Amino acid sequence: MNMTLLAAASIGTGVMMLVAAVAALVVRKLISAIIIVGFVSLSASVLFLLMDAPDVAITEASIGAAISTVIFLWGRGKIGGEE
Amino acid sequence: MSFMDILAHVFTGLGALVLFASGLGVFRMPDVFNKMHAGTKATTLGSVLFLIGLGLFEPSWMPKLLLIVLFIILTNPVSSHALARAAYNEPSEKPDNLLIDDLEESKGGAQ
Amino acid sequence: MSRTPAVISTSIVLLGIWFSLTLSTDIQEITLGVVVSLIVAIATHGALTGNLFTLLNPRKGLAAINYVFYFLGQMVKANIDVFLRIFRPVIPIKPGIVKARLTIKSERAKAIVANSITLTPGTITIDIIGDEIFVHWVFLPSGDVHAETQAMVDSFAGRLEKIFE
Amino acid sequence: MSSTFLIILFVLIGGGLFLSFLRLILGGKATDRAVALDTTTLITTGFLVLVAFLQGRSMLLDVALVYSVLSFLGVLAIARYLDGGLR
Repeated sequence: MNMTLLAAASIGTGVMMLVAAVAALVVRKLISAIIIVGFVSLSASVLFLLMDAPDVAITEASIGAAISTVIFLWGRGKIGGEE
Repeated sequence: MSFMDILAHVFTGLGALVLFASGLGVFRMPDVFNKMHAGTKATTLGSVLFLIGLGLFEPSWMPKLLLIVLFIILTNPVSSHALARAAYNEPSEKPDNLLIDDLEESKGGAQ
Repeated sequence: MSRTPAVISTSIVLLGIWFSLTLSTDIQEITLGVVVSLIVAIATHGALTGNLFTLLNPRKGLAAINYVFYFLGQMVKANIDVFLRIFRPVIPIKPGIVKARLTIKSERAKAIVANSITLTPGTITIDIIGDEIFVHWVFLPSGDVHAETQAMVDSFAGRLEKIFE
Repeated sequence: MSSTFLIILFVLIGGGLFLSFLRLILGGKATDRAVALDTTTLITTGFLVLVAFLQGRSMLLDVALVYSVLSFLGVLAIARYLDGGLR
């Protein structure tokens, strides 16, 4: 029972992650793409946790949510201009 | 079924329902500030009820869960406040359905 | 030396967080926790919590408990309000940003009031400029909007004033 | 905890997660997406604790704690950026 639920959760998270990755490619504004990429790495962290790797999940959450988002935003600010 | 067990079921069920309501609110509300109403209030109480309910199922986890709950109560309004300021200050992001806007006058008068 | 009570209360709070994270009664862990929390509390001058020992005064302690229960009640009411609103076919909204005046001076108290208002029925705080607070209503109250907003802000600020003097 | 109750919990939380995810993808303005990201991460924190409960491993609680802290930092960085750049 538990295994079925967890497998369903993994599949759902994977599908959401794929859809979000495609959406990050096609979305028009750069800042929206950065927000969606933040969601992609957060759901990657959930997927790692569902696959029995809590240590990798913690690392992915810290790199993906905090550092890469801040670096993307910083770079976006450096480039300047619209679009 | 003991009293504690019933309480735990009620807490987790209500918490999950409120979390669902917050997702629905964020999906349905028309503009940023109204989305924030659903996204902040409902997620805070939903997480609190859900985590405490799971803590009642497994009492040895309670201290760590209470820490998460405390952290959520303290930080959730802060991120909502920061997002609200961002949404107000950026002209292209600001919703146009406000009936009264005192902040506009106040900022216009100051400059 | 006027910071000593603040530093001690901050280190006690940090030690509580340490205990709930480790959940261990090993003497080495406890010693390390005491040392680390003291270092952090001294380095930040106790800015995390301020002086908590004033709450030992029974009048202020009761005021704090009163505030916490009032806040929890308002939070539950806020969620019932959100719940009843979003399941309607057409969501009833009548948004507006209204100004109110804060009588309270301490910065910490202002932050607490703003965060409390964000979690209570129908309102979120947008901004604080000086001693004016700007509140967003999802459904503007009927009657005098400014008076209603002022009454709502005062219901929190008045309860907090008893704690912060 | 009976299995029907467990399924109800999963469906409710997954439904909330999916709805706020839809708002994140369909968007509107950038701040709409940021609010949706905030909601999504908070619901996910609850979901992670539920997974930890199902597997009965208290170590997974640490992941939920770190997740909530870091998602707060990410949302705060995005909000600061939208409010006139990271300074």
